[in-house]
Amino acid sequence: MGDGHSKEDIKKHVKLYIGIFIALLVGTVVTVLAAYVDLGHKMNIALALLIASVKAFLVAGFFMHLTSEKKTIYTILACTVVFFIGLMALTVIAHFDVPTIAGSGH
Amino acid sequence: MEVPYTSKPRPDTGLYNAKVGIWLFLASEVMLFGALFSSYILLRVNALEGTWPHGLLNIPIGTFNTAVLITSSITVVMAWASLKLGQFNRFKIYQGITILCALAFMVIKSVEYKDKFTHYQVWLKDGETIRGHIEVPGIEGKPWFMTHKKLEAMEAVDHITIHPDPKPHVASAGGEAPEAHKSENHGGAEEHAHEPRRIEKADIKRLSAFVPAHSTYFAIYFTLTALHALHVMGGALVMAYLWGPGSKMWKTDPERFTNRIEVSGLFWHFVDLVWIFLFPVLYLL
Amino acid sequence: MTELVATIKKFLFMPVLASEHGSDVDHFIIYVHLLMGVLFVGWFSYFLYTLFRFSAKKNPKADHLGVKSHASSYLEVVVAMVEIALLVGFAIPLWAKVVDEFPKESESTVIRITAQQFAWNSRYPGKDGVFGKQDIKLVDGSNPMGYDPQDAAGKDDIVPPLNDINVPVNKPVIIQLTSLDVIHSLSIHPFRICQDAIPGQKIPLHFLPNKEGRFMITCAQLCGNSHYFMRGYFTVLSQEAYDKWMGEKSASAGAAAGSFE
Amino acid sequence: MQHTTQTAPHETSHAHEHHDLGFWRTYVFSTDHKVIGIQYAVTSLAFLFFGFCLMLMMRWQIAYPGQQIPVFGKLLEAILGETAKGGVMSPDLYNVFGAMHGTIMVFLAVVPLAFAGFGNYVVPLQIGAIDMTFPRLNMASYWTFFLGCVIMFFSFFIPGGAAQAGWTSYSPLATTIPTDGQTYWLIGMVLLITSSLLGAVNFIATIIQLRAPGMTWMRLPFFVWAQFVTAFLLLLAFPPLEAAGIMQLMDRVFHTSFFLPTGLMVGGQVADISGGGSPLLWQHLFWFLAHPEVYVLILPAIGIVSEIIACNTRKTLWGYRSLVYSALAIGFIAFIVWAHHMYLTGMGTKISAFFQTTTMIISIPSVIILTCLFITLWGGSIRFNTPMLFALAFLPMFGLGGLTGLPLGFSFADLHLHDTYYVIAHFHYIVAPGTIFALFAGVYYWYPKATGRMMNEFWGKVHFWVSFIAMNLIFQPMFAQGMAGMHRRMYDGGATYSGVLDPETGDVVGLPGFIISLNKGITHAAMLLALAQLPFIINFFYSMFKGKKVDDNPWKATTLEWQTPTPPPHGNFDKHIEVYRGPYDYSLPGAKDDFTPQTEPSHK
Ligand code: HEA
Ligand code: HEA
Ligand code: CUA
Ligand SMILES: [Cu+2]
Repeated sequence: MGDGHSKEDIKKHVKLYIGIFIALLVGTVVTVLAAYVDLGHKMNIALALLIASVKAFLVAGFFMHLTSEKKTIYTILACTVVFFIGLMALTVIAHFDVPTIAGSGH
Repeated sequence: MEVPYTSKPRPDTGLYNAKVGIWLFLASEVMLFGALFSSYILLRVNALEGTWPHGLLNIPIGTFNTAVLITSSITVVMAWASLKLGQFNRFKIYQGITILCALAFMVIKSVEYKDKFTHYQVWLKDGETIRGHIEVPGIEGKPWFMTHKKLEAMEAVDHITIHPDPKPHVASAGGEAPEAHKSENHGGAEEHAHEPRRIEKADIKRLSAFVPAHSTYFAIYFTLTALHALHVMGGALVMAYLWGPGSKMWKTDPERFTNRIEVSGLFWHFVDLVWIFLFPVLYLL
Repeated sequence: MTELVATIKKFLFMPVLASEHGSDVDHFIIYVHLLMGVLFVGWFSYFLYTLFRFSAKKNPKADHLGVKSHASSYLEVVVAMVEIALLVGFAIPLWAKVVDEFPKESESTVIRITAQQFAWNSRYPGKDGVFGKQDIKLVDGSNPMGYDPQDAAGKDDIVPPLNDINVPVNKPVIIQLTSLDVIHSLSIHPFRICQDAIPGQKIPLHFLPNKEGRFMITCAQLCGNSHYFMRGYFTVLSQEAYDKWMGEKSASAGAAAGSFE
Repeated sequence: MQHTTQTAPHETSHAHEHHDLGFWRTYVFSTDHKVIGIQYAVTSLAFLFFGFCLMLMMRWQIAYPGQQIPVFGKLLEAILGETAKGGVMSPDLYNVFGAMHGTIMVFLAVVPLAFAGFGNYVVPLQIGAIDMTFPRLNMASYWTFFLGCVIMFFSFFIPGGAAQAGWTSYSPLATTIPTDGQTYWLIGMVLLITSSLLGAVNFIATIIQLRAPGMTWMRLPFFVWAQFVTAFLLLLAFPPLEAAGIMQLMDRVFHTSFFLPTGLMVGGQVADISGGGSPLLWQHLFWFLAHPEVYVLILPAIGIVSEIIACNTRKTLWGYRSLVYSALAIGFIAFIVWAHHMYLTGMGTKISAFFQTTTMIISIPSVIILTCLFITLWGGSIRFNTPMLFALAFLPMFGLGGLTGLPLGFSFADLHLHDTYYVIAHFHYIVAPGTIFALFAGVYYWYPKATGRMMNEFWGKVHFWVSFIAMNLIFQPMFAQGMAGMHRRMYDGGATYSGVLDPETGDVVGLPGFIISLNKGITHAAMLLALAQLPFIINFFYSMFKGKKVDDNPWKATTLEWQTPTPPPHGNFDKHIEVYRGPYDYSLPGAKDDFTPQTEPSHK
């Protein structure tokens, strides 16, 4: 398997990179604009995070070549992501799951 | 004796050493920033009502800085691509731009920081809070890092003057309006928001600049952005080295040099990636 | 079985038992220890036997592979099953009972306990059964818990001296636990309860004291240089004795509730 | 070896190179993994000893509260002044020593010895590599660690002394103590963490990239696997603590409130802070590291023990694959059990059910590992030399410590056992007669490789037997103390909570006197343990010069580290290394010796 790094490939990539650059700039402007539109507090947050995730995907996927990396790297990153989500989710869930006296609203 | 696979990839893994190294390092960085993001979430859901400030950062500047970082991100891949194509001079230009972008980012960030250090919030004993620039008698210009404790210690001073801020415009802030505008007992305050106000020292409960101690929001803002800025500086130093003295390696071992540029680029993209999340989370939400 | 458990408890020096769920705790601990004991004794005898049987002297030539059967896998499965049984059958439901199934407040002795370096404050709601209002804004050096001195419900609240908490026997107790400064932990072994007292959080816990007596409160979380000295007493009285004590305290209520030593 | 390509000229060339480097580059600022390994090992052994000394003084105070510490009391007063007035430990000093005993033992002694020390020395040799992938990073890792050690050590002598909020450094206590010890602790930790991260990156990259030809994953010695998993634990679990450390540092230095709630009182006054923080956040981030950390303490030890057991039973490890998968499983699950340290912080049913379940699940791979090692003994031809004695003792000791983790793993049982001496006994059984014994075993086992000389067997056995007895005399009674409800971190060893007479009824309230009196016996056993270390320390230094000289493979072992000259030169191997078989081909039927090195081709 060629790892897509021959001169021809690189020239093709360069075009892609420029496309992504523009997409990222647009994404930035859209996030900012979206913040000035009132969609409801929760929706605003969701939208901003969605755009950020798309941008992150573009950077990681193409600038960092993650769409075509080796298995070793995928394995390492998959573990990392799982543990990161575990840390975040469990901490937050633990924060909300606390003993309460039923009915008395403490 | 040379360690093998510094420039050519190892056949069975398909990777050269530094690439494994940098991805491992980035994995740990994900956990580092991940933990801080988790803390952000927890502090935010934990915040008592009305204590999580909104719209206190300068959005246009933040947007511009985002654009600067994104630009540096494209130039950094272009620098690598140029080397792959054997165009050393174009590499020099792209890499140079990247470093300039990093500098620009730092300069803008410092200006933003400076702004915050001279911007104040005053909590009055009657529950009202006001934000703005303050004047303290006997101090020239905008005071830096003034705190309630310091003010108490200044015996000659019995009052301060505050120039309140206009209302912030970010929509997501709508959910919890800043308290200054909520308190009913100062009905007229909104219209006269811009007029300077005299505040007696005895009425002040707490006073803080927009510094980490101001609130958990600013605490996490400064921690995250300062840590990020350290990464920017570190990355810029490495790239400057590879641009200058380090680039000699191009003549002796071009493949290894290209790898170094790729690896430093991966780090730089990660720094960019962190900012992509920091910007909306801190500035907009 | 109960007799066996009682003997084991003596052997293990477990403290007296004075609460209802406490006997579940003890039984549970002992069952787990029985499992551990069986595993330990089994493996340890095997271990000693192999050391003796397969020493280089007795067995000069080793067998490359050794054991060929996979019988040990069954053992591992059994251990796992027993653990699952303990978990699903006992640990989780029993814990749920402790943290979820609170008795009715009206039928319980409700106490607010606030830890501070290095003492235990307590507060009873008084005759009306309602605690005074608390407001974080009122907190200051002279009113560390932020009770509203104006609030009528708070006027009859009872604040006994530090480190001296009394409850009637056989009536559920609900404690609302918090701390003023650092993290402490309210541990009363005869009741088999232990709960961290965390500043900024009010955590409820409940139990049913079923034995009269005077028991010791231990602070179970390092809280500073006098942590070792942060003892208090938790006394379970007969209903009459408790009412009498309560009466004495109520008489001086109004004065005590607003101010703190 | 008939098959290898001879590279003798090469040999001489790097021997030459070696000379050019001069003293400093060869022994101090060296990038050679073996030198760095030894630097780590020696530094951490010194701290192991230091951590033990702190504990000996604490044990005195526990057994004889308020009495002058014999011999060292006056010295302590001379060095530390007020906090050790009259040679008696003050409560503050007790807390300092306690916090620093935990910190030093975990972060400055066992991890650097087990992971960085043995790992650096042995892993590249065992996989047939000439060095680590990033030798200069390796050096940076050691010197960052060293700086961290210096700061930790120095903090004892600043006004107010070192950190005193326990090794767990719970906020708000850690944040609000007015002396600077905690700040030093945090800075020290940030350095230590950075060092571990650099080390972890290096280990993983080395194991992935630099295995010799033929060294497939399933031919790696189990020790290498153990180190591989350990490195991942360090890599991914440490950063959250680094983040937490930075936040606590912010709280202390810039007066933020990450871990401080609204309305907090400090010294009877409302704290002048913004509030809004969460004390539990610190605990989550701390335990997110600290639980994986305990497997960092145990996995390398299991790795060492496995090597020694395979070699000294003269047979292959039973269930090599299960061992590998179990280690991987432990590594994975270790990240999602952390809150079993926080059951009593106010935890609801669902989340506690989750953490109890994962805690039980993670005990299964430990059971599998121990089972495999036990079964390996069957059919062996066991040589009882000193390393083997320590390795064998490790098994039941770890078993005992692990088993007593089970009741703690159930929140319902934890109601009675939390923060008592039962917990202390639980984990010390794992780390002291467990890990430390494994480390001793490793020292005795690899010493001839590093020095070319054996340590004395007789004194080794004396060291073993006395230590073994003393360890059990120390930690066994603690189970009883814990069951009786005696709590840890008590300056007076629990005396305040014991034998108080009820003024009305005359009943005794609190702990029975017998439980308290055990403290004395434990302390005496700890002194015996200290004495037992003398033969070791003397043996260690004496044998360097006077020990029996040995050849390259004194234990007749199969793994690659025994295929090098002794001590291994810079660059490790004097011949081309190619691997043809698994790591433990002992007593192969039909082979001429009872061991067949990994470099031996399989066709006869
Ligand atoms: C290396 C260190 C290490 C290891 C490996 C473990 C392993 C385990 N630990 Fe431990 N633990 C600590 C170090 C360690 N722990 C420390 C330092 C603390 C205290 C921290 C502090 O508060 O300061 C602690 C505290 C601690 C607690 C919190 C207690 C409390 O504060 O209230 C809990 C609760 O769940 C727990 C559980 C477990 C469990 C279930 C395991 C399991 O992984 C164990 C699995 C092992 C087995 C099940 C053994 C199986 C063996 C056999 C079947 C064979 C038997 C054969 C013979 C005996 C011959 N530990
Ligand atoms: C890896 C971790 C580790 C290790 C190995 C130990 C080892 C020991 N520990 Fe430690 N301990 C902790 C980690 C550890 N401890 C932690 C985390 C705590 C909790 C702290 C807190 O509350 O915050 C604790 C707390 C703790 C307490 C409770 C204190 C209290 O709560 O007040 C006690 C009480 O007896 C104790 C005792 C001992 C003893 C007797 C040893 C002995 O086993 C020590 C044996 C040591 C040796 C035998 C040294 C041998 C070294 C040499 C001989 C050097 C040779 C040198 C050269 C050759 C160069 N420890
Ligand atoms: Cu309060 Cu310990
Ligand atoms: Cu744990």
